Amino acid sequence: MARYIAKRILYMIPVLLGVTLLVFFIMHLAPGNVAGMILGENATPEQIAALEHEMGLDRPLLVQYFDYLVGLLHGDLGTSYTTGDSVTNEIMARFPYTVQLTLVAAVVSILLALPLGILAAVKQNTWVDNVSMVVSLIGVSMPIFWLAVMLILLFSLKLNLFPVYGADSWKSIVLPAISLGFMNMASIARTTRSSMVETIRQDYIRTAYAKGLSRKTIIMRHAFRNGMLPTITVIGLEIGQMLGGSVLTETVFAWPGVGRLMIQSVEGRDTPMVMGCIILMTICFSFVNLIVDLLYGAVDPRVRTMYR
Amino acid sequence: MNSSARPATSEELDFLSVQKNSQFRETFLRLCQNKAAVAGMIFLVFLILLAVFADLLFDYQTTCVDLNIAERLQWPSAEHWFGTDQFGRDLLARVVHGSRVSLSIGFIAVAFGLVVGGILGAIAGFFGGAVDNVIMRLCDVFLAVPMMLMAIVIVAALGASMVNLVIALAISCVPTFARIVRSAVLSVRDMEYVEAARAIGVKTGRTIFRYILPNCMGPIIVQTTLRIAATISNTAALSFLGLGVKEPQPEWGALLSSGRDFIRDSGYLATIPGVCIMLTILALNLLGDGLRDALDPRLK
Amino acid sequence: MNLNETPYALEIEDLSVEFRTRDRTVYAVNGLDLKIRKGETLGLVGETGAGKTTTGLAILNLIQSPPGVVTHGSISVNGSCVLRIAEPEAETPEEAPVPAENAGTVKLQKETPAEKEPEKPAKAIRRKDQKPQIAEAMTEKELQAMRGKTVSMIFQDPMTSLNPVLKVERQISEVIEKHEKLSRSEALDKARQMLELVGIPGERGKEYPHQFSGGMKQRVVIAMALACNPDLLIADEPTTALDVTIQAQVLDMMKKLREQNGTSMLMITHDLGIVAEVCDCVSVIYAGRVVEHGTLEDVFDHTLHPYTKGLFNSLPNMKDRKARLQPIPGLMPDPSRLPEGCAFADRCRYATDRCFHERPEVLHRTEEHTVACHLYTPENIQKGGVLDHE
Amino acid sequence: GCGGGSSDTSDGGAAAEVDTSTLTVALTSEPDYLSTCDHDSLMGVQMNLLTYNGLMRIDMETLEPVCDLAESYTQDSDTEWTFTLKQGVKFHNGDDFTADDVVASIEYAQTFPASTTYTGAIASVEAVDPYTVKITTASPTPNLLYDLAYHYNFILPKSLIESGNDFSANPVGTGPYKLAEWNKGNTITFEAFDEYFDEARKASIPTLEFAIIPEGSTRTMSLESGEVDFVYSVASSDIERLQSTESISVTDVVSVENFFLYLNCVTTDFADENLRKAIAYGINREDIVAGALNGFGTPSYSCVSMGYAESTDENAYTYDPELAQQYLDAWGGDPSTVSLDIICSNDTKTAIATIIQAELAELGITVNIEETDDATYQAAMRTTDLTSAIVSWSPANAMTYVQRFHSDRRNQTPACLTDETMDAMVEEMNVTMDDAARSEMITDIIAYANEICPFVPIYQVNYYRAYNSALQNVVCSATGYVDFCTMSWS
Amino acid sequence: MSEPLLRVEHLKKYFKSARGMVHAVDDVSFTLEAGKTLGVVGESGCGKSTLGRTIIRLQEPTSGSVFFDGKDVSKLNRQGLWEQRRQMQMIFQDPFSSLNPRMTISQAIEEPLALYKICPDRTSRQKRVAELMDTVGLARRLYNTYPHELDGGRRQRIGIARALALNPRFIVCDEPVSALDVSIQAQILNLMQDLQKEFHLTYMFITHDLSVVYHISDEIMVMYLGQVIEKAPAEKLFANPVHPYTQALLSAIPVPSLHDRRERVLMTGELTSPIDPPAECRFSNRCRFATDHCREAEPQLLEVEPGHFVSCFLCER
Ligand SMILES: Nc1ncnc2c1ncn2[C@@H]1O[C@H](COP(=O)(O)OP(=O)(O)OP(=O)(O)O)[C@@H](O)[C@H]1O
Ligand SMILES: Nc1ncnc2c1ncn2[C@@H]1O[C@H](COP(=O)(O)OP(=O)(O)OP(=O)(O)O)[C@@H](O)[C@H]1O
Ligand SMILES: [Mg+2]
Ligand SMILES: [Mg+2]
Repeated sequence: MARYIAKRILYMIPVLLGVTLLVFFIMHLAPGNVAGMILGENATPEQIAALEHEMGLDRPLLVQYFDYLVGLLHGDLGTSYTTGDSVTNEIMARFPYTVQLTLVAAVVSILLALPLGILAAVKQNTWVDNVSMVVSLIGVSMPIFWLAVMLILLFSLKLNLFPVYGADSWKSIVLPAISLGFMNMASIARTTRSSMVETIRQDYIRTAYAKGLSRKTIIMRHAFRNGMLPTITVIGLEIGQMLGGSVLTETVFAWPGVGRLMIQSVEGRDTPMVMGCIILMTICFSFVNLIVDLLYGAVDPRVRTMYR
Repeated sequence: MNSSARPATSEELDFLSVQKNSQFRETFLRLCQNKAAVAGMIFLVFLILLAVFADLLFDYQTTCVDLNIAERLQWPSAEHWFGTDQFGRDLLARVVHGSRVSLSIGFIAVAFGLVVGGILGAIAGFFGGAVDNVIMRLCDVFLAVPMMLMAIVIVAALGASMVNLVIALAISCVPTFARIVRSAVLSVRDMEYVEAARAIGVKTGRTIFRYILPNCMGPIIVQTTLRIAATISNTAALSFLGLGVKEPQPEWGALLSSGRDFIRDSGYLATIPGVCIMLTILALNLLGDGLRDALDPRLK
Repeated sequence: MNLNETPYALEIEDLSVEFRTRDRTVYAVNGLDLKIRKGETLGLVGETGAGKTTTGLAILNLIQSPPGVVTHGSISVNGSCVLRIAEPEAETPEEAPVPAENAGTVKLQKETPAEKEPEKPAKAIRRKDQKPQIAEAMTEKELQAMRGKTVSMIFQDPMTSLNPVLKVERQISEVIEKHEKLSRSEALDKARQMLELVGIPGERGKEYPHQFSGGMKQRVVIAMALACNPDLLIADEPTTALDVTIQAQVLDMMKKLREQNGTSMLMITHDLGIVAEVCDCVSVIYAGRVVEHGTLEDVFDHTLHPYTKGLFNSLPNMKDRKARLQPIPGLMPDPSRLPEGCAFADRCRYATDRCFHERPEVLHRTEEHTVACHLYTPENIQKGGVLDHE
Repeated sequence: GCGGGSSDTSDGGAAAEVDTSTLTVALTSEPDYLSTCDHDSLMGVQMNLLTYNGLMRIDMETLEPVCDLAESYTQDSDTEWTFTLKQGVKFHNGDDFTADDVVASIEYAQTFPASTTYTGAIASVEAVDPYTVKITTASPTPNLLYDLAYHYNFILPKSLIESGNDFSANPVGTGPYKLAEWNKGNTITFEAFDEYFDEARKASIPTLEFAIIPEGSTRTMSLESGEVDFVYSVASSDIERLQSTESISVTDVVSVENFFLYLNCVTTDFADENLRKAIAYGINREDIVAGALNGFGTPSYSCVSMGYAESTDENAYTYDPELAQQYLDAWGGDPSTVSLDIICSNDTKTAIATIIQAELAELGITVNIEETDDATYQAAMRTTDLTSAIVSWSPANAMTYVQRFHSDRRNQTPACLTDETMDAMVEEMNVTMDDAARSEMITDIIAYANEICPFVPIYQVNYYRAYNSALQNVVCSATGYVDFCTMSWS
Repeated sequence: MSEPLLRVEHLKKYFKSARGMVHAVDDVSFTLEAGKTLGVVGESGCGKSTLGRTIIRLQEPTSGSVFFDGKDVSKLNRQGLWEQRRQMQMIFQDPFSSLNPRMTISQAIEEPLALYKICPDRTSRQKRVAELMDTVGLARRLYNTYPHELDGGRRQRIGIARALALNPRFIVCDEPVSALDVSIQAQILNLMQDLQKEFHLTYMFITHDLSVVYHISDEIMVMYLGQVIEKAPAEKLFANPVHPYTQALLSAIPVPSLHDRRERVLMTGELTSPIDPPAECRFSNRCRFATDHCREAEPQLLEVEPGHFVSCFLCER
């Protein structure tokens, strides 16, 4: 297992390299003059050229990229164009918030989605099934930010239960987590339902019935773990979605996370910062996927033995 | 076999007139039994008709572009069913024309993603080996970045415009489709009829297009509908971040996000496009689910 | 009801099962009668789709519902009734002719003159309702107590009947734990013993199904089915998925175990060779109905029904390689559009007009050997020689 | 904690009791730097005003320079100035403020290329004695006092400059507030500086917290819920409702920041004055204000904002389609061949351009809207490739403003209009040290500018600051700043 | 003896797998006369299908050669192979997966006709399809139906018609009847025998049903873990199986009769893994007679009596 984990982590390296390359070149596709933007409108062309030289922007792109990579290997993500601060510091200041938000959203959505999905599957074609699937369909189709604004209107302004913005108390995280997690909850619930429905039809479930086990035992012992397999994969993907969706949620709720930093940096054409955010998110996502794979192995012995 | 080569009489070829009862038709009939899916389908057809005939209903220039500051921010009324926006334009007209923009963004981006991703996935799945490895590792790179972030970066780099938006969304669709098509191809590739095709001398291209792809359509169609839904919702999200289509093009996401400024006093401005997006995504999801069930041979 | 007084481990009478899907109704079992004496093995032979598995599942009341509905009949195991359903229209089924609108689901008339009626006559509760009436049925609790303990079942495909994520020993032990009121660890011990019994080293119980080969999986399934010494074992084509050599091993083992425990068995198969090897009696089933039943000798050497005969003729002759096979022409009828008369009529060389319109009744050659065919009359059945033997 | 403890206020709204020890301000975006010389952004300056002082400061109401760290000043010649410094002033780190700090700070500022406009005129700074500084300019510089009030020239402690302090992370100055905590991306907290030298301007609210809330509707809602006491920038769609909310006050300041349509007068048809004027007369600015700004802006007809003492509307344009047509005819070209591609770098600009598009359509001129981000926009402004853009500008004084009309600005905006008469007028003004005479000259320049129409003015921004009604002494300047020192809770 | 229709020499097919080389077919040689049927039996996974596929080059052999009518098929280039396919066809095991669900019966049968331009125009192609359908006993009304509407027997007939369309001389039949019920199985077996007579076909008939293979084959080849362990004319093999594995295999057939029962030779254990097998007799770990010698070297396929080949140390001695 340890070898497998090591292999997976090693495998992340080329992927990350690919991501850096991709993002670096996409970002440099963009028109616009970074030095000019930093210096403001009063700067003279000479000043701009000087700054460009100082920042190394006048060198070939590949050279810049390799410099960046070398820095990256030393844990140095460069210097932000807009704040002049170390990108690593800036991102790390915000990273815990994003982790917190995504984790809470993920945990909440999973805790809600699993029972919902299982219930719907077990009570297939009853009103329970219909209601829970309607709820999750609505969840899937509701634009995140619309939900966010609605949540604020209802819970903060009308009911005064939760703060509108910020990241100070446990209360602050409730609304962002709901708005971020709802959509994902919905799709996790849907996957759970369909995989449970599928599992329930399997031969070994029939075998279990033939053994005289009670329905509850069968669902919990036999169907649940098998039904979880596709769900685990989907949860991994959904966490990726949440990392992406955090851009929106963090903007609406003024949550000081990486997503918001990223969109801010995109607007400010702060390439090192954008790269940093993307790399960090990618690493997170890759780790989530690693954990998902490990979990998958924990649940499914077939996978486990494959990597022994 | 032993009959000599005399021309066939019409009677002999009578059997030709027996109607084909294709699987598509059957699937369709089965789909029609699913009320939710039919509802979704009807809604989508309605939308597509709206999008196609939008010009007949509302003149684009006068209703969607020209300003009428005097009538700004009017609540829905008999005259303006959906009210008017901050420039006094009829929201209904903009929503109708917006359906064209939104749907075409969704459809074009997904179509592009489907074609490119489909070809890549089919190649990877069919040939396997090094080709497969290269394509899949590339997909890994794209998939390692959360889709939304990738779209943001691409739009930000290329500049916000409808074309770039479509490009960004299409690119972020490609790896997903490549993977799905690949796994579908893999599941079909080793079927005996593919081997049988080789045995009777069918060439590679024809094998892929006539034997493999048609039989992978199930998951692909389902994924396509769901993907269109996701794309429409991502467009809306990008519009919200200011990376969407340009004014005065009435894309739904843009309508929704520009309406959000007025959500407190003129709630309809955000709610109506929001509901439109929701209904469309809902319809696509219902249709997708219905298709999944209808295509599932076990439920026959 | 008095338990264990009946000589039968299993009695099925006039069982009808339908699968009602949206676009059609499949009449899977149509008035099927079966009896297995205690300690005996009955072979249930028939083509694909004849309703063999459905019958097996019905005994455990495990037919997937929807779409499956048991519309008629009664099933009792060891004399205790699993299920009894009365058909509302039929006032007195003994005499009532087949109602016209019911032609599709034709119910066989009851003819079991030799056997005593069970204590509770079926007509006791009979309504003029439209729906089949459940006259008597086990509660879910009783069913659970019965499944795995009194009756256990081995399913067709060993590859899919084991849960891939649970250890093999756990899968065996849970049935023991459930029925024998043992603790978890005791049950696990017993499970390992069961594995040894079917020829798998006990310590391999810690492994998962995918680490086992097909034959071993089937043995695990058998161990599971036999773990609680059931009175009745339903084996649904237990060896179809296996190679001949492995099949021989498994059958051999099953025979041994059955003999040790005195278990009655319903052996579902389509292989007459297996029947010849394992069973005491055979029932040949066609389109959901038993067309011929008898001891091995009855059926193999005094074949009565043209279908049974056809089955034998279809098999390659091991004595004469060059002999041409004589297949039964045609196909089994579509189970959703069963003909009015004998379901076999259109494939039958001997079919007369009557065969197409009237459902044949069950006739006895001996007390045990029965056949449902219009070729026979009470007279000629004893004489035999109706089918031309080559 | 922060958020004004609002999560405990159960019955909602700003009406609930407020925590008078704290003032929570919602900002749209985070300042990039808290240091003086690294930026030239409104938010950054606003923060600088809290922690630093210059020798002079701009009075927020009159927009005139007044003494701040300087006790007094004398102008010894056209190029020589002597400043007497206040005594007993302390930096946040405990250092005493002396002339050496002034010298060090100004020389420090001069090392930043971006500060040239404000420090370039200063030829030398000398400490005559600990509380006297002598500044010599290279040429007569009537703007010097304004320059000294500009954030680049704010005074930092010499010791920290020499030790290479990061003034962004550790902004030590003499200001009324000192930085308590900067929670990146989230909040910036300041605490009142007890030893502040100016009793009259000493902060009355102990803690000042800035929360970064990018979404307009979220800002408004947090004010309504009472979590925030002051919203720096109110989304225009919310102004009306906030104005009618009892517990919330909204100040409305017509700023000197004006938005105009910058036209390429070098390589396009807009080199022709008549065509520019046709456009200037063809735009209904009332509509723009109503449509794009929800009515919260002030139409602007003169090339320099109204609001400076020198402002004038002489020769200013109006909305007059007929006149516009006349100018178009005078230009003589075919309007359908004119294509006006407007670069818009944010949503408001896009909305403005949308309306311009609709209105110029009546003159037969096609408008294309090009939405870009800031970097692209800035890059475009440095070339002659663009046709036009919506640009805003808000100099602290009219003189700085009119200097913009001089052709030496061509190296920054090469496509702008150059005019010899204008150049001469500006050059003359630049060396006129007499205040009254200079004012008059500025007015003349504005009138002349309106005549040659270097660009098309559109509107002046109204700054809307919304806050809890319990806040008193809210002073908001036309240049965009808010004086947080004078604010107090009632 | 004249040149046989098919001569296979030292044919090997290995697959790479995660745990090593799968020796699916390991050094197989045999010949097959025209018009005859060679039955191939063996346990699941012993390489029967792989052998069949490799012979008609649906899979590239790892080494060895296949001479068809004197021509080395394994050396043909693409075009040559394509031409060769007219001569060599295959019928597949699973009638449910060997037909493209998206093609009607006629399309499936027409496909090879069109590809090899056998019939000049559409009408003649349609006629030929109808003829083929007649030949294999498919009603013409099924012309435009899809495979999923049909039962297994009919589908298998389509597969046969498709293989016949090119008028091949040699057909590899990979378990064509094992998915079918006995009554249908008999129909198909009869059909195949009739066709063989009518068109002078040569079959390689793969199955694991010994009674079927006995019925249809002239010669039977028993495979074990990729190797041929015994090959003999059908009667000879059944009358006198030499290899212990063959003996066990034959005794394991359940006989559908109450009278002539055989003595069971029960085998223990199961097929071992074909991955990198050691150089020993591959059956040795299950063999009742295995000696140390068996575990040290691989036996060779030897002709113990005319036409009867066995690979076992027992008869070498
Ligand atoms: N869940 C179901 N839904 C619909 N029809 C069903 C279902 N289960 C069985 N049937 C139908 O009932 C009939 C009898 O099926 P059953 O499985 O009992 O046959 P069988 O004799 O066991 O066949 P096999 O030899 O293939 O196992 C078939 O026609 C089958 O299609
Ligand atoms: N494409 C392949 N890649 C890897 N291994 C393969 C491949 N095809 C077959 N094998 C392996 O080769 C061996 C022989 O397989 P083959 O299918 O020829 O056996 P078979 O005798 O036809 O079995 P069955 O009776 O089950 O059809 C098996 O171990 C199988 O796993
Ligand atoms: Mg069955
Ligand atoms: Mg095979």
